[in-house]
Amino acid sequence: MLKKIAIDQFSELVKALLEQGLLYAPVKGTDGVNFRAIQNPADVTLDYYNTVLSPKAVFFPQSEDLIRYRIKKDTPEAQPVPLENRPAVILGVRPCDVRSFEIMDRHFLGAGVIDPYWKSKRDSTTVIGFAFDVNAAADPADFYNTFGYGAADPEGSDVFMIRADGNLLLRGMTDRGEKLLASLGCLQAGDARDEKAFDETVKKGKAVRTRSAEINDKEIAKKLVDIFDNGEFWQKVTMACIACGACTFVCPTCYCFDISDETLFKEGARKRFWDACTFTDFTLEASGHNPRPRIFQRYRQKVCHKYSYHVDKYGCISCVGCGRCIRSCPVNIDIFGIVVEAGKL
Amino acid sequence: MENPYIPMPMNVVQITTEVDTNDIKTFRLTFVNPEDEKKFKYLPGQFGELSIFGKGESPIGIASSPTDPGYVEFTVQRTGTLVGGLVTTALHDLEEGAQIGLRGPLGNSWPIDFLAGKNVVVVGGGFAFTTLRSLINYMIHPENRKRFGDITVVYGARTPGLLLYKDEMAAWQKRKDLVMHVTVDRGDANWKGREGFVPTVCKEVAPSAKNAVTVICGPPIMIKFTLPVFFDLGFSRENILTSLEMRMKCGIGKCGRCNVGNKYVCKDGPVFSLAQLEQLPRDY
Amino acid sequence: MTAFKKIEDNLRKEAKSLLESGKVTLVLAYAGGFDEKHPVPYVAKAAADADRLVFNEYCTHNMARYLTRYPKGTRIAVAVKGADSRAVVQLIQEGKVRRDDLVILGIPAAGMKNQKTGEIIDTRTTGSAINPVIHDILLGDEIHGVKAGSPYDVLAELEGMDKDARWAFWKKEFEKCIRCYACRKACPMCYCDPCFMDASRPRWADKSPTGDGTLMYHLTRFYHLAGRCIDCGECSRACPVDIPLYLFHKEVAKECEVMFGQAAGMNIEDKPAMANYKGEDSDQMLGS
Amino acid sequence: MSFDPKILGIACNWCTYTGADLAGTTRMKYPPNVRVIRVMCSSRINPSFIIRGFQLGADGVLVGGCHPGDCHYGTGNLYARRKLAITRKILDFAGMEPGRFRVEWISASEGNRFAEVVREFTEQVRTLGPQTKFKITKNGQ
Repeated sequence: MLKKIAIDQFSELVKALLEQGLLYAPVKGTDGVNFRAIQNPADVTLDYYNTVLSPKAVFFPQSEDLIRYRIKKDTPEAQPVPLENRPAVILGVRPCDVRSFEIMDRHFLGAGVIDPYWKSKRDSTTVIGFAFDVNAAADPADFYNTFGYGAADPEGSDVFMIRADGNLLLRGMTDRGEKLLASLGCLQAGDARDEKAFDETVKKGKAVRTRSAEINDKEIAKKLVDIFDNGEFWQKVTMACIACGACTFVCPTCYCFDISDETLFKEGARKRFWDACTFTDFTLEASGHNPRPRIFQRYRQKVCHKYSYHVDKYGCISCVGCGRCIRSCPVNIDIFGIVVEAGKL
Repeated sequence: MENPYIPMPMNVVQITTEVDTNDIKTFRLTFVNPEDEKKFKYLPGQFGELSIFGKGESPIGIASSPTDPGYVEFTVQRTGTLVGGLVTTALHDLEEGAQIGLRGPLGNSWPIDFLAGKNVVVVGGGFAFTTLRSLINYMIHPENRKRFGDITVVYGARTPGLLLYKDEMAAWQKRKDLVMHVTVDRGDANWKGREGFVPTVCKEVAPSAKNAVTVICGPPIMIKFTLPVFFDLGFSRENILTSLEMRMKCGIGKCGRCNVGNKYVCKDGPVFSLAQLEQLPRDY
Repeated sequence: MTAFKKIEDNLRKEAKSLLESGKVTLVLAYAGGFDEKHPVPYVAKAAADADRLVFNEYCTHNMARYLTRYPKGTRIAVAVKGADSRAVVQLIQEGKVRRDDLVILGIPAAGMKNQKTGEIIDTRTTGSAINPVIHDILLGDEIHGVKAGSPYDVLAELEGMDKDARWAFWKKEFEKCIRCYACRKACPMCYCDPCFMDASRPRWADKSPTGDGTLMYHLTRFYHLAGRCIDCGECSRACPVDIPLYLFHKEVAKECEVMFGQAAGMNIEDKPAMANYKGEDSDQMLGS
Repeated sequence: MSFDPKILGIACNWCTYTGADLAGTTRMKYPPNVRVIRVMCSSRINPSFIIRGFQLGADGVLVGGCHPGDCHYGTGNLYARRKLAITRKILDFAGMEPGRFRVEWISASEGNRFAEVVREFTEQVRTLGPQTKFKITKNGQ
């Protein structure tokens, strides 16, 4: 089903979506454009290249309470926090980021253990993808072409949205997406011309070129293990790294987290929150022993985890080429360049 | 849906101080809810996440054997650095009768089916003996004993006061179906047993590699010097098993912390054969 | 305006000769990244590496940040702009690096640009020192006659607010914080291991990105940088969510200068202001 | 109901704490709003203590030390003066009311002075009302 709405009517669409439940959409703030839970329809913007932080936070918030407790003299009182499963919509996810959800699914729902927090939010959320501007050049940091994604690939979204001639065209890609579109009264049905415009945009999206390289999953996975002991290479490519967590926190496919109890007086919560393999204390054991004391070892872990271990374990590279880590890196480390260089060794 | 992050409530029914430095204690826990007990099926070598609200969780190997039903035991060392040790310290401050949380059983176990029918050489050093104790108690249980061949145990600690499970050890030494070699690096006035490092003792004992598996747990330095002894004795890399230690949080292969190579120590381990370990990156 | 090309040529030349002669074993400077706007901090270890060095208006990184990585006695040449050179001085004051180990390659730089926005950042951050305050070799001509203004001019707006508005401002800014710690890691003066935020006994602040822990982290960090912040602006530039931390650091630096009569990193003979006291200190500084 | 402020007092062992003791033993009257924590020297005070105090709900923080020149350890309070001065500026720039933080030098013999400072400061904080800026109001919710 293809539907459309004039861009100047966009806030009507936002209002209609808000009536359905929670809505996460891009909002411009002093921190750039980021996904936020929307209260006021006027806050939503369509004027962005890509968000600074990835949309993973919708399903995997930076900090999430697992259990709330009250400490008492003898037995503690503890209450698991109910899972969030209100119907929600996330609007404006770029094609490469849409793919990140599938990659994260393999981890959070795979390997024999289902993560209930990820699952409940993922199951209750409809994803509305949004094509990049196919008439503009890609950001120099991006490299999503490497993984075969185009700037306007609709696959993976429940509904895919593109901008064409003063209109927003929305096509349902899944049953869930179709259902959502059918329920939005503010939309008009698209005609044959709109169908053509949609398909042409998707095609044009293929022509938007980002940086790209031939990276074969299996080959790079093996290669990285082979050069694991090449300390000279890893030290050379990571010498600028300052071991902050910016790259992992903005990454749509980084899922490492920490669990910690945070108490105020007698009440508190067991929380899980993002952690970064680049932090000094990521692997620091209580005994004081740290198996990865050096920065190059931790950055190597990051690269190998994404491009090698993830391939072995889940059958795909855990990177979508969105370029966020490169844009946000304080010292401009280019993971794409590192992987390409590693592949040539 | 089962939520793997929620701990079961457990009663602390017995706390035993194991060593004369008072920093290792064994906690015996019983289940508050009978249905939890029914679900808690474990094998030696697995671990659990002990949880104290307000402090956090800590992954600890199960020291008791499933052949002793009704309770689970954990032997915990109090650690103390600037950045860690919250949970172990809080555990040591507990008194009998307290309630704590437990998640588990987690991880793989000592490969019981693989060990069955073989001679088993158990080598332990210091505090790392806990899951080995579980394994020994499992194997020498009357129902299981005939499944295994000869059992040889080499256990060492720095001083006599640092040996764990002293009463049990004394009972084992009297048994005919188990050969015990207990050694200390340096004895004291009352020590009548063996003195010497674990690798040296292994060399002296020289267990046959024929149809035999060795299970080694201990500090890295001990493992480093013990492995060559077993290579010399003719043990293959597949027949040398050990248990890895790594910082863990979730214990179910989700949080990404204990990732070594393409394995998560918490889920794919902690037990690995030397052959498997050699497939993994050497320095993490 | 700075002649960037000339500096780059000089940087390569000097780096090559220093490495060739064995005067230093490392040269800390910049190399090209995936495009011109993204140069990467780089350690040249051999004369051949010198050809990779670059210098342009996007080389904003403070190379003094890398000095504390190397053991004392390592002979290092470090390329520093105005504020960066103050960081070197401050590190020498604090005994973290030794003057004798260093060859300081000074770069007088005006017209440095923010890589995200392209705007010139001099007046916001490096305005207090365009020319290096210390150098062994100068890679370009010193810049004089540029009306720099006070480095504290940018504070006027915040200082003019009433305290409630200021609190509202900072509260909103800190809410953006994702606790990636890029600010402390980019900072040349943040070399503590472990940082107070990583300690669990005592745990000074919650590690999850709640407002309370973030407030504690930033306020304490502002305090830890008191009398030490050399106004390079790296914390704010490193921040993925653009929290203007430099404003707070500037305010603290300004107060230190007013109260203790000493700016950070200007003279290697100085003692760090917070590890010192003077006879003329008065209770006036405590207000009432 | 009138507002009863909670005030965190941090006092050095040798002067202010002894001064507070003196105020107590000589039965001087002063408001009971200050909860005093004893430290060995005013220079032991980490500014994070003060921030944490406000976070945990203190309406005011009062720091006491020996008079400059009288430090039991010679120069501790001279360093403390600089530290506390900067702390004050940081609190101020973050938007905290300056009146909620006060540093006083009170010697062991000045029980009278201690009582007076506490009276004054309590009144001052009372007029400022409850401190809500740094206070952690929710946890885990």
